[in-house]
Amino acid sequence: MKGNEAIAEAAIRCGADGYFGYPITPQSEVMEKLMELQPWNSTGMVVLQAESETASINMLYGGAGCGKRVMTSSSSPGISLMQEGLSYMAGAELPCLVVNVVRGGPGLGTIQPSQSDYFQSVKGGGHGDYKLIVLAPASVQEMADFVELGFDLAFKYRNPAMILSDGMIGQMMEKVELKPQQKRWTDEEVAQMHPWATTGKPESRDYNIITSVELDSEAHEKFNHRLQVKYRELEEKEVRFETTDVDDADYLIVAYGSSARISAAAIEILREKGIKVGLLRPITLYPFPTKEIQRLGAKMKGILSVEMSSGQMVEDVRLAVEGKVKVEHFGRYGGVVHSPDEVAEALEQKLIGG
Amino acid sequence: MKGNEAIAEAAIRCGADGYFGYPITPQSEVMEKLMELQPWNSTGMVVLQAESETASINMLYGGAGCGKRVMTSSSSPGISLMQEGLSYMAGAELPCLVVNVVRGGPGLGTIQPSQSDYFQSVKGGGHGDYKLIVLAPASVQEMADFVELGFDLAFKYRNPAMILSDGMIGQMMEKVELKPQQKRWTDEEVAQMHPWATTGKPESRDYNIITSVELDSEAHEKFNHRLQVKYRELEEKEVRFETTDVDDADYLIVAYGSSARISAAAIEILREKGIKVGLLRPITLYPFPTKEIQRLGAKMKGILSVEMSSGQMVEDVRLAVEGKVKVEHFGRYGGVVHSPDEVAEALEQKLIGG
Amino acid sequence: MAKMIGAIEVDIETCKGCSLCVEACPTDVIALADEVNGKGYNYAYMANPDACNGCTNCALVCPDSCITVYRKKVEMA
Amino acid sequence: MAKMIGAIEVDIETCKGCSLCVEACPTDVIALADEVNGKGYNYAYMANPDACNGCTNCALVCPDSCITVYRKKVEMA
Amino acid sequence: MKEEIIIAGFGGQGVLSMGKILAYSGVMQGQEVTWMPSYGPEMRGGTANVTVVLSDNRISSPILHAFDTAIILNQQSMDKFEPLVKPGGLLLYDPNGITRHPERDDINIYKIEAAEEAAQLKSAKTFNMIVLGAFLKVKPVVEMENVLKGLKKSLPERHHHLIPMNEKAIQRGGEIVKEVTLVKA
Amino acid sequence: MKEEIIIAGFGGQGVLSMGKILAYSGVMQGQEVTWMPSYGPEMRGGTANVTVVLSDNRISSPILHAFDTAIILNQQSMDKFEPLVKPGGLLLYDPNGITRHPERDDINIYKIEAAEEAAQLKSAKTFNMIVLGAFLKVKPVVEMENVLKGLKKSLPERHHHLIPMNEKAIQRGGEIVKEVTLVKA
Amino acid sequence: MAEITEDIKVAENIVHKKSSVLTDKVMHYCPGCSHGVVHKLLAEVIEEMGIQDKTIGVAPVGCSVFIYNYLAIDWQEAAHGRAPALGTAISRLRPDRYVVTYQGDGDLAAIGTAETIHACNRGENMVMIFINNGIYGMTGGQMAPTTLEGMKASTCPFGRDPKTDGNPLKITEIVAQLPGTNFVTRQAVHTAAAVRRTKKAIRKAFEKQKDKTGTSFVEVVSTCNSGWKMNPVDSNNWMEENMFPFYPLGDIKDV
Amino acid sequence: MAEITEDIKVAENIVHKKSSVLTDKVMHYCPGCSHGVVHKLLAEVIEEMGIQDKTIGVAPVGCSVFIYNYLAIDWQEAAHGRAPALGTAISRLRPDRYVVTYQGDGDLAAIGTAETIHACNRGENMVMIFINNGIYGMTGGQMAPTTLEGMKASTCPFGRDPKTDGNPLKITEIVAQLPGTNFVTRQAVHTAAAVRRTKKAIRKAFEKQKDKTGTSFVEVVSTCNSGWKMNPVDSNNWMEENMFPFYPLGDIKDV
Ligand SMILES: Cc1ncc(C[n+]2csc(CCOP(=O)(O)OP(=O)(O)O)c2C)c(N)n1
Ligand SMILES: Cc1ncc(C[n+]2csc(CCOP(=O)(O)OP(=O)(O)O)c2C)c(N)n1
Ligand code: SF4
Ligand code: SF4
Ligand code: SF4
Ligand code: SF4
Ligand code: SF4
Ligand code: SF4
Ligand SMILES: [Mg+2]
Ligand SMILES: [Mg+2]
Repeated sequence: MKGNEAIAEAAIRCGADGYFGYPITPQSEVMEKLMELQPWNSTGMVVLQAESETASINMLYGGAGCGKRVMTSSSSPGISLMQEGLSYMAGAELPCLVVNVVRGGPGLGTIQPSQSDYFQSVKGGGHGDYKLIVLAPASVQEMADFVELGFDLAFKYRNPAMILSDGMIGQMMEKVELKPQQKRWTDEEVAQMHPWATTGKPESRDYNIITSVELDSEAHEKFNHRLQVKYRELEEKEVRFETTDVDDADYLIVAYGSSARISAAAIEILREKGIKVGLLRPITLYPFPTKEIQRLGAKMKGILSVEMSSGQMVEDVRLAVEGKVKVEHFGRYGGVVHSPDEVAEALEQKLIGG
Repeated sequence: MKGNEAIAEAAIRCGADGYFGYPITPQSEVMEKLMELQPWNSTGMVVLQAESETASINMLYGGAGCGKRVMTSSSSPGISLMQEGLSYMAGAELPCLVVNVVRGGPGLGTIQPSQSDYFQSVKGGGHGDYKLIVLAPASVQEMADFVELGFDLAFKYRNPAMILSDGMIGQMMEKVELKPQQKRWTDEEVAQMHPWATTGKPESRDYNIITSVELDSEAHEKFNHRLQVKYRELEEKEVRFETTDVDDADYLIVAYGSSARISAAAIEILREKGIKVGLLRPITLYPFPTKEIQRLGAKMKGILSVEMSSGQMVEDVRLAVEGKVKVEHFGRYGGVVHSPDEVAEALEQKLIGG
Repeated sequence: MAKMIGAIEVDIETCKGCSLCVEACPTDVIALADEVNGKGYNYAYMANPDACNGCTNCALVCPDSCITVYRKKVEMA
Repeated sequence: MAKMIGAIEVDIETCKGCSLCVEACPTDVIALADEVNGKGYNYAYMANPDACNGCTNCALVCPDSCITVYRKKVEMA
Repeated sequence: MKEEIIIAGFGGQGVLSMGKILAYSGVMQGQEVTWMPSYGPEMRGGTANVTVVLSDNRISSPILHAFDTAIILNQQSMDKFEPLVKPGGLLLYDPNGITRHPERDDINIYKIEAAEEAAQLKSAKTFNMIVLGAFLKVKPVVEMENVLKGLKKSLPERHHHLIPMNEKAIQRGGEIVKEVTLVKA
Repeated sequence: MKEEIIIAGFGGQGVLSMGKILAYSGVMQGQEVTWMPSYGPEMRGGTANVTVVLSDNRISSPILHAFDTAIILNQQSMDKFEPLVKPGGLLLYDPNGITRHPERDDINIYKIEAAEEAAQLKSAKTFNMIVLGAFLKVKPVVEMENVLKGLKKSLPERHHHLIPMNEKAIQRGGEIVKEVTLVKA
Repeated sequence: MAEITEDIKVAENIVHKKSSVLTDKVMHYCPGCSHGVVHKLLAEVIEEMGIQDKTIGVAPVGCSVFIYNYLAIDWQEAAHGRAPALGTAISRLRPDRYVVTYQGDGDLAAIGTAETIHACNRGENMVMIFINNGIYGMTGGQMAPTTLEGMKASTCPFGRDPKTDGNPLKITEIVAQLPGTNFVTRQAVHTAAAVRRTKKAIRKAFEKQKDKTGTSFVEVVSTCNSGWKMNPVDSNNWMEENMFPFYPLGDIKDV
Repeated sequence: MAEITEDIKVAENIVHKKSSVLTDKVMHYCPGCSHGVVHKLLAEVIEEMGIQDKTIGVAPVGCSVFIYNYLAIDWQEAAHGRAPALGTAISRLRPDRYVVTYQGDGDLAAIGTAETIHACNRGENMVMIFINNGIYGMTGGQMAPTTLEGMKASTCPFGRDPKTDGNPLKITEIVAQLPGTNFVTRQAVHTAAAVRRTKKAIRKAFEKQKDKTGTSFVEVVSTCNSGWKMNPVDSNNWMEENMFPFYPLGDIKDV
């Protein structure tokens, strides 16, 4: 199954309520697959092709405001159009799932895989002090699994979540095990589980408001402070990562998504040469595995941050180790995917000296 | 003169060709002033109220593509809507000037001053590996001066430039000295100075294309590499900052825009108490004065990064000093402006221990 | 003879003195007070209460829903 | 008797074998070749050259501007 | 010299333009000035206020949390800004619509019946100039000739015929301002 | 076992679906597989290619810069991928439309006249299955029964009646594939 | 007779009072603003139809952003121009609910043009209320898409000149021609009679929603006395004289 | 007679040849794609009017994104849907130039709806060319705003159902009703006669620009044989039978 199709299948199975999207390469298969599967006939899930990405994200706002599990998917330029909407959803504390199958930018760019939307995703492409929960799948299986995980985290923290994938993971086919079909929440369950949602005001409660505006700056600061507390909690509790071969390693590669797969192959090459390299693969890009990198980094002779970008995540790696170990960046970009050989060579050159 | 009005006056005087914008508090006075001054009757400058910020930024694209000096202004939510357009302009290497008079976010937020769009401005709110040139005025005079500076840098590097201001600088009145009226470039001058511009293809040259798309990923990587070379040049040559009282200082405050003004007052308070504090005010946020902070930081007992945000620029300060000196953040946010007393107290508490 | 007589009650504190009710009243019942309310507005009041027939026009046009209208049929000599 | 005779020249390498010219020709001049060009397309050619009257229809509908049309008035017996 | 002033009242009372004239007057006098309004939807019907700083030196922050002078024109503003006058500072207010009069004894308090006076002059528009006159009488932070220059500068050309009327209002304000309590020296 | 394959030709030759069937066949055989197409506007008229990896172990990267097998169906692809076959690897090509035949002597080269055969069968759609059959004959990386399962899986239900025809084409491909040069052992 | 007047002020004689769907919060609008009148009508219709628990509202960015403080129903506050997108999702995910969007002219007809047209063209089941006051009220009186030719606003201080500023846009006529709308009307609230008609129109728009046959669209030509720099009464007169000829009142579509 | 045929192939007998404004690059379009025909007509009009040096084009995001490689005039490539915004600025900053935008139906009538309507409503002086092929060609055949009821596309694989997918949008009729447009027409390029008419329409649109009286808008109902999954000839037939009844050809506005 293609990565993009896995997203679609997983969405239906985990009981998502709605998908709203607009076509863009390399992820149009998500909506195409959904339309083919016609979940409105089976689970009742709504699938709608919107007039634009701007509309899509604001449809998510409306759906999420009703306590529904709603999602969209797009690729880089389309995600840029969602920045205002994402900021609004973060500001209104609405859960949703946004999939970005990244392609090479800036501008219309290429349709080839890239990882150059890291900053946009984890630092805040929209205005204001907010964060998205960002998950980085490295396989088609994770494309499927992170749909449910993304929804779970989004609802737990009432915060938009993003799956930051790329054209490689989106387009490739791999074996996937799908979970069994889960039921969608009923309207009654929604009203009970999400008392904040606009489900129609019963006599028993005051009316609900989903909003992000506040005239009084002191009150708005308090609200922002509440967001920050939430983010600290996320950083405390929800960091996810995977390590391989780190125990005996002298060098560490930090890489996510496609780059992590390629780096794993590079590590094989390097280990054959007798260079002991380990891999830390952040699964959550926000919250970032800062502590683990700090801890592991302390034992390393050097760290190579590998991304298909001119160097974005490397800043977070550097912030983690606070100058205590050399951190270098390697990555092809603009739609070019580095090979394991190139990664291996870069590590040798940049960290060992060639 | 109000900060926002200074922008308008300066735009006309420096010979800008076009302004395209959409109203939003706290910066609507920019367009209002322009409409009142009717520069189309004097210099020939075009002023147009667009149907949205999305349209505005794409009008800038069109105008800049013709080699014209075009600008827009907005505030946080409106700037978020421009992210796709900004990425396109960076990708097509088009010069323009975008003014963001920041208000408290996320979402609709408040209309009060804030500095929480730092990440969006300097890291890349849009998709892809690109940078904006970001200028941070700290006075109404600089609001005026940076219009011309912004245009100059934008054209020199064929890159979008941003004035990152905030509601305080935009709304406040101060004395300003305006430069004398300069002539707008004639169409002939434009064709000569900017041979890349779409001015109508004469026999003497091949047709020009303004674009950001590339099918071949290798070619697109080359293009991206060219962008990176440009950014390195910017980092080398165009860093601007201002230091005050740093020579004898034990502590350093790094702050830009409004926060720099308030920090200057805080430093007076602290110095009266005998605590020697200096100020480094980044004027260019991108390129960031990394080297100078590194150099100065080495002599300090601690650095306080002061921003009206939950802590964004502080990451760049930390990246600059690489763990060699303690860096703390202080800032009220969500539309609240910190007082000099609060800044002074924060420095004492966070750096000296209270 | 039966006649409709009416009366209105203006919520003085929420009235903003916009005068729309004054204009809407067919029988010139309403005027703005010389005094202001807590918000600084010259509020509306029944300056000519006898003329009110309870037609509700004033209440219909009031943007702030300040006006309650009473009406009763009374027999008149 | 004067008659219009015509001829077309197809740029074989840019032709994509879409058949639109074949369809557009009123006198069935054009057919697609059995052979393919460098891009793998069965290109258009004058299968029935005598029938061409140079009406330009084929060229008008050709999306790839592959067709040049010639026309001349000739006296016929 | 540095004078930090807040002027606060209802939207529509001319609070912002009073501040503007004050600021321009400072400029005419060669001072550094800042003028910083509260802005936004509150303007409609709600409160409006503006902070004006006049100083001989560079002004660091135009947003303040304590003031040398508070000019207060409605009750909400009284509640908000009375506590923020620096000890020894000045509070000038119009008692019209004020339900709770100022209570501090560590500041100088003056009142100006500007609304009443404006009503008598049958010119609501002069209200803010009367208040300005009162302030300048109590604290002549700018010279009158500069105030007139500032007035000119801040009014659009087409309104310059109103200057004499405003000038008179300023004068009148100076005449009718009343001392309430002074700091015990 | 790990087999890294590129299949490259024109859009419309069924390159992607051939790759898909191969990948599904691997899955049926219990292997790890990846299938990674080149995608996008080039599809229209231009070249199309897909990388398929079949492996007993976890596959790190689905995008490759060297291949065990290259299946090449037009000249552009020949130019691009001939050099990327690993020494000792396999290059299988259809000579139809090929103007420059492969020249390497460190790889095994086979050819398959699939276009011609498909034309004879009067069924252009079987072209890619003929090529697949040729490949499986030369390198039986998956068992035929799994290929048939893969075929079933990758075709939508409504096209299942086409399976016998495809099966025959696969068989035919195996019959007519020709060895060109083998690596000197 | 003044006594009689006082006497009849008893509950049983009440013929008009504030709707129970309205909250106690004082609206932040300028004195005389049309928004207040339309809010009231909306509240009354919801009250009278007994659908307070079944209605979900979508607030715009504009002066009426805080409508959610005034009507006691569940509300979502949309980004500028995007209310129809929110409404689309709400309506599709909660087809058992009444969905009502409320937008100004800048919101609905400038930045939100695409969302407005596509929601109406899809025929989303919702009531769209459109307050056309010919100006950007909230941001201080800038030109709106519906500002009349020659009309002054802060971004056309010398009057709108179609040559440079573009033409006023009749979005309601556009919406009426889309197959997705089932009821499109233009009303006003400047007189008691007009208020009655507008209330009927809003009621009808809600009633229409029962059949799920598409979007019901109610434009209310309104005043913004602050933006227009006139008092409320003059604003109404100005509107009658200037707005109504260009934006004629009445039903445009009813299917 | 075959010899005659060869004989007459001399320059003086040429009655049709590739426009000199077209470049030598082979268009990347699928065989039979309407884009190529319209490109050609645009090139011919520009050549015939002698305005190659005075025309600035704006390319869309869609299959025709690379139009800039095929016509030798200055081009800007716009973000998806925003060509009219670019055109607005170009036209206002270079009023001495002809500005032409070229967009597909997804670009112009979905994501770009607001920009399209507002540029036309302002009456920006430019020629807008609108290729309506009822589908998103570039991205592989998804439903477009103009996809017909019942028509299949990859995001409505069982045929467009207006109930869930919304109605097909006649944006050209909307544009025609805006005061800013001076010429609005709908044409096609499926036959030689249609091609001639379309060329005339494009020429007229350019001619109209001389007077600076607003936007000239030319829709070309087109085929996308790849997206429709038919061969080019069948596509033309299908278009005649199915598209033309809903999108009737002819001038809609000419003032
Ligand atoms: C993206 C964005 N752009 C601009 C604004 C600023 N803004 C707030 S309300 C408004 C227009 C209000 O006008 P209208 O929709 O007509 O409503 P009214 O206030 O007149 O009722 C604008 C432009 C914003 N909040 N967000
Ligand atoms: C913001 C954004 N969204 C989506 C896309 C993907 N995309 C590219 S072209 C296109 C639609 C093309 O359809 P159309 O405009 O009808 O042109 P056609 O290809 O049919 O000529 C889309 C959705 C994009 N590039 N940018
Ligand atoms: S209409 Fe209402 S708010 Fe206006 S004056 Fe009358 S009672 Fe007061
Ligand atoms: S109810 Fe009728 S008559 Fe009585 S005050 Fe109101 S408008 Fe006048
Ligand atoms: S129309 Fe043109 S491209 Fe098509 S077959 Fe004829 S010559 Fe070839
Ligand atoms: S010119 Fe006319 S007759 Fe000749 S081949 Fe073309 S279409 Fe046929
Ligand atoms: S500004 Fe206009 S629309 Fe807004 S509240 Fe005031 S009168 Fe109403
Ligand atoms: S996909 Fe359609 S529109 Fe695009 S080139 Fe092919 S036929 Fe033309
Ligand atoms: Mg409005
Ligand atoms: Mg299309």
